[in-house]
Amino acid sequence: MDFDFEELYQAVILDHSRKPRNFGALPDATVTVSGDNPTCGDEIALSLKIDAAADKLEAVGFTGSACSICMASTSLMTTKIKGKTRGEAETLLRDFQGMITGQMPESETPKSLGDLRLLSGVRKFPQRVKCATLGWHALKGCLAESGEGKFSVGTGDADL
Amino acid sequence: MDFDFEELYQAVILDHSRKPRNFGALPDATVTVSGDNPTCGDEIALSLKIDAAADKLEAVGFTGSACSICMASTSLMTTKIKGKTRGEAETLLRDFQGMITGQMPESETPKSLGDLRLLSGVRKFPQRVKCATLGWHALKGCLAESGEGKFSVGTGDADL
Amino acid sequence: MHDLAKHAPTAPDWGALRRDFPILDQTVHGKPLIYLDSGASSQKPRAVIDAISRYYEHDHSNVHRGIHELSNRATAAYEGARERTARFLNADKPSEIVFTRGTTESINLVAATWGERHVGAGDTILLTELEHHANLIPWQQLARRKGAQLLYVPVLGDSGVPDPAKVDELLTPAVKIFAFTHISNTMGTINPAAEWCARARALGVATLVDAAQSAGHCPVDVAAMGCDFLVFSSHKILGPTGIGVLYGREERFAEMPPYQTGGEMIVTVDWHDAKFKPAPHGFEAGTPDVAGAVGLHAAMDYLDAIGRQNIFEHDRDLAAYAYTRLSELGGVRLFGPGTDRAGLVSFLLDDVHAHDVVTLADQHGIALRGGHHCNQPLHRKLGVKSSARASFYFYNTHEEVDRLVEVVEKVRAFFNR
Amino acid sequence: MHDLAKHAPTAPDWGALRRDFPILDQTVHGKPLIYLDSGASSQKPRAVIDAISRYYEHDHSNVHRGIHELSNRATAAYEGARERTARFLNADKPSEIVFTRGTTESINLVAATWGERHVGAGDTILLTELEHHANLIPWQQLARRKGAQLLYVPVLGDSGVPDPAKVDELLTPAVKIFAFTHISNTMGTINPAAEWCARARALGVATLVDAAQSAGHCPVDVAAMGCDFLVFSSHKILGPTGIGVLYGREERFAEMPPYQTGGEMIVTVDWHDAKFKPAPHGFEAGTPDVAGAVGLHAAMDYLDAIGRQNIFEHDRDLAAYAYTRLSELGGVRLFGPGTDRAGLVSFLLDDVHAHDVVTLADQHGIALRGGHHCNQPLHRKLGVKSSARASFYFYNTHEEVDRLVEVVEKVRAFFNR
Ligand SMILES: Cc1ncc(COP(=O)(O)O)c(C=O)c1O
Ligand SMILES: Cc1ncc(COP(=O)(O)O)c(C=O)c1O
Repeated sequence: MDFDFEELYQAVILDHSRKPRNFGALPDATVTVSGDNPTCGDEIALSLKIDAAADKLEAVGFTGSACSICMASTSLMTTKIKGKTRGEAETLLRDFQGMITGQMPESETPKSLGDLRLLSGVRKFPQRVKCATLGWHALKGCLAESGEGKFSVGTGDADL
Repeated sequence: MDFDFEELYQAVILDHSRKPRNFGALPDATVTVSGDNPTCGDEIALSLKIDAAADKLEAVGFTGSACSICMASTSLMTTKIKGKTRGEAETLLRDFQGMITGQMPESETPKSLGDLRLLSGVRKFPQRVKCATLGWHALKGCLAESGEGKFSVGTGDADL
Repeated sequence: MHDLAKHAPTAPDWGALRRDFPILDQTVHGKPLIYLDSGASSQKPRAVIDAISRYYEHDHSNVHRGIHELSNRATAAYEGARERTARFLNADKPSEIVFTRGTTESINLVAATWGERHVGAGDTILLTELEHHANLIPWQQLARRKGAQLLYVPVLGDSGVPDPAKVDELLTPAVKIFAFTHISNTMGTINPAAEWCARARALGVATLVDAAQSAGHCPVDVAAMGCDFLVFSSHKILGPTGIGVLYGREERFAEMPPYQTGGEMIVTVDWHDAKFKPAPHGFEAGTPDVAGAVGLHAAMDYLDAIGRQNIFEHDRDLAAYAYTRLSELGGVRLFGPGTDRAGLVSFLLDDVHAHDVVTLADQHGIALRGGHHCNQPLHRKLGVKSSARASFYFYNTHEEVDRLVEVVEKVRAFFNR
Repeated sequence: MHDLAKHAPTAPDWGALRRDFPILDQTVHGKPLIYLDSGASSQKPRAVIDAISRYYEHDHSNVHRGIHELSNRATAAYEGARERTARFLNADKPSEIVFTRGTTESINLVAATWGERHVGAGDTILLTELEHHANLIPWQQLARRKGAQLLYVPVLGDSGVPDPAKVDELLTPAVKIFAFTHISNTMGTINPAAEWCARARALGVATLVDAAQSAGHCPVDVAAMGCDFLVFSSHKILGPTGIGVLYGREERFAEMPPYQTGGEMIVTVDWHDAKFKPAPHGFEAGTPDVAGAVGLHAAMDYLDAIGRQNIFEHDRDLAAYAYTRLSELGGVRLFGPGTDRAGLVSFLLDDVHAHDVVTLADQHGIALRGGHHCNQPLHRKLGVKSSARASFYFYNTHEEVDRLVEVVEKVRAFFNR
């Protein structure tokens, strides 16, 4: 198998795509944002239970169907944001975008991204960047919604 | 001056364009058809007084403003059709078309076209064919109208 | 057997023809390029590329408006392409050919003019479930605007064949227009266009045939087909991007109001009124894509020199071979008819997303398409989000199919490890 | 002096640049070609012709839809051209650039979407009498459809200058959109676009600038100009036929319904409903003219390497020279402003029809345009059916103007003999 490809589909990523964490509806969600990638048919709906008083993302869940990169990226994301504050989630979002678009030099990729750094290979596959960012668009949508309810964001692209 | 050009603008043609015959409104016209060449702004209105019983184009007149080729061609045409039957006018129309589009070999151009044969040089100037045929489109329109009145035909082109 | 499949007398030299396509002579990710995405857009032979350059180097000018030599040449080139297109489709007259940007614009034009005038509240517009978004959304928009009804001939599951019984049931005099694809870009289904058009015509129903996938791949004869409108894109039939064709039967064009307005399409203009030219120029506002028409002309010449019947058989052979080989692999879901299919194959691997297949194939130099192929509702009906598609043209070979099958096996192995 | 005429630092080598245009190196009717019809369509430099060929030889594929290497390259090329166009116009964002077939389609798009939604019965649409049919008939049609009022800023006779007092009078809050040409294709008038846009904006009036004659001939900066929409055609600015540009300010695009519908411009599609993308893709249905965008990109690079300010001055110089020389002949009626004119001159010989002038010029290898130049009502107002026009670009020379003047003298002599 090819080097680039192996890098794109590392074991951790394949594992998350096959057994996505926090997968499933979140009945007591305060906000749900769905996003879809019209080119390939990926569809993701991300739900958060936000405790506004404590400024905490108390619970997180997602549903949908998507390619392995999208599933893995979203699954990894959920493991990183659970229990975090809005501000922490926003920082993560910015760091992830910097990494995935190649705007941030590989050497500067923050350690705090953890296993998400395994997705850095995606930058070599421009059309797959949309896959890797779809769940993050939904996260951005959730954080931007001040009210509660269900919303949707448009097409996934690199411009988070 | 150039050969092709001299051929296009022979003395007879220049004369007809400067002093068009049968130029002017025809008050007792039975049918009037106007045509215009949208590319260059040529506008011609041809009027016939048709004696249906005698099958005769009793009188003919035209008005308008156009380039020398269009003026000369229409003027020459009017001199040829005055007093003719519909059938004769239709034959003339067909012969003229054959000549001007080059569909009829030069050697076969009927003598009956008379001075109209001086316009055969137009076939070397494809965009001017429209000029030479505008009045003829109006004639065709007049002959095609069974009723009486004023009508208009569209753009001049070679396809009479 | 399908009537398009009559046997042709001589076999072209496919290897030599392939060498006419400069783009195919390259490596991608270190592997020889295997281009299996002609259904999305075909590659261009040297003859087409050079025709465009030559036009700009020798003859370019605006058309119709000028009376100088270059303008004469450009006009002759443009109108010559129209005349060539009429022959390509066996239309009665060049004036039945309108140049547009492509299939999508051609359909939009018909929906916005003929449709606007002839489809009213309560009327029916009939499509099939196979339609590309280009032949679906413009009608959907028209139906919504007019309060008309949009009905679909359903396909029989994965076979991709429109249910014949449903055609009988749905094709009634209440239908104003039956718009359907000749060849499905996802399923490879070849619809019985002549038969459907004849039945529609007998009922007074207008027909529009989406020939985007057929015009460059098999003989297309509008007289034999008996359609009212037929549309295709240059870029899928070896020609340049940016130009396409709308064929309209003379009587249909005559009953249509103008679409876009502006220069070239008028007879007279006043401050508050204008008179428009009839077809074709009345539907071509503004400076047209002259170089595009020249390139399309060269493409049609090239195709007809090979023979579209020959191309049809070549592509079908490849697709049938790919279908068989892929189905032998196991764990592969194949879409479209098992026999009488056109030159493309869509498929899915169990538990592997199409995007992952296509990304891996690309790493091996193979250009596949993955997604819904602008057939989103059809994919939804089949219970999938997307599929992978290999689409063939006469420059593809059996060896390339073998290579595809190898790579698909690798993908399966990788994701099942 | 007009603000566009600021002096540029370096003078390009015009002779060398001219040699970049293969088409100019030919004879017509035995005489060296003198192409004075760039106002209708410009010629193309080798760099543009080769960029198109190279694209087809190396990178062609459909855009957006694919995830393979060629599709990535084609998408990058297409979106790169969009980004380049945004820079060419100094637009805020690439998403403010929509590719169309040309000026005509760009204006039709705005009239059919923004106009359809924002212009109602009794509203006013304001134009000038200088407008090309492309910027006249779409508004006329919209006004008729909506029961809106169409008003024109009159020009001051043969000078071709819109009456400033009338602009004051007619530009009121009742106007929904003020659509005007930047440079008149018949008169050579340069309108004060920035000034008009500022006044319109202060009144809440939207503006559309027809930059067909200016985009390739002088600096055009939408930020400085402050327009809402700006449109032009590739084929007039050294680029290929078949593609053009619609610039739209972000807020304007956001308030427009879709135009043509189909592939590439959707988010989701269901059997009876669809969700559309925002600008720019939401206004680009179907496969776009990728090669056209590549060629246009090369044209913009070429123009900016010369400097549009340099080109502007070169062309103005030539036009001023032609204007002076022709006016010295006597018996020649000249149209347009005597000073501050753009690079074209329209004229008429007493008692000689423009067609006859153009035919004779062509016999001498000179390509002029004769007719109403898609300004029929303007010509009617001036009391003429048509005029002859010489339009210049940076590849034209003073010697060519001398030759033109000689030939015009010959024509006069011939018809007055
Ligand atoms: C001022 C002006 N507007 C609009 C147009 C129309 O451009 P196109 O025919 O490329 O759409 C032209 C050119 O013909 C023009 O000069
Ligand atoms: C069947 C079918 N119809 C319509 C289209 C749309 O063609 P275009 O994008 O060239 O307008 C396509 C191609 O994408 C197609 O395959």
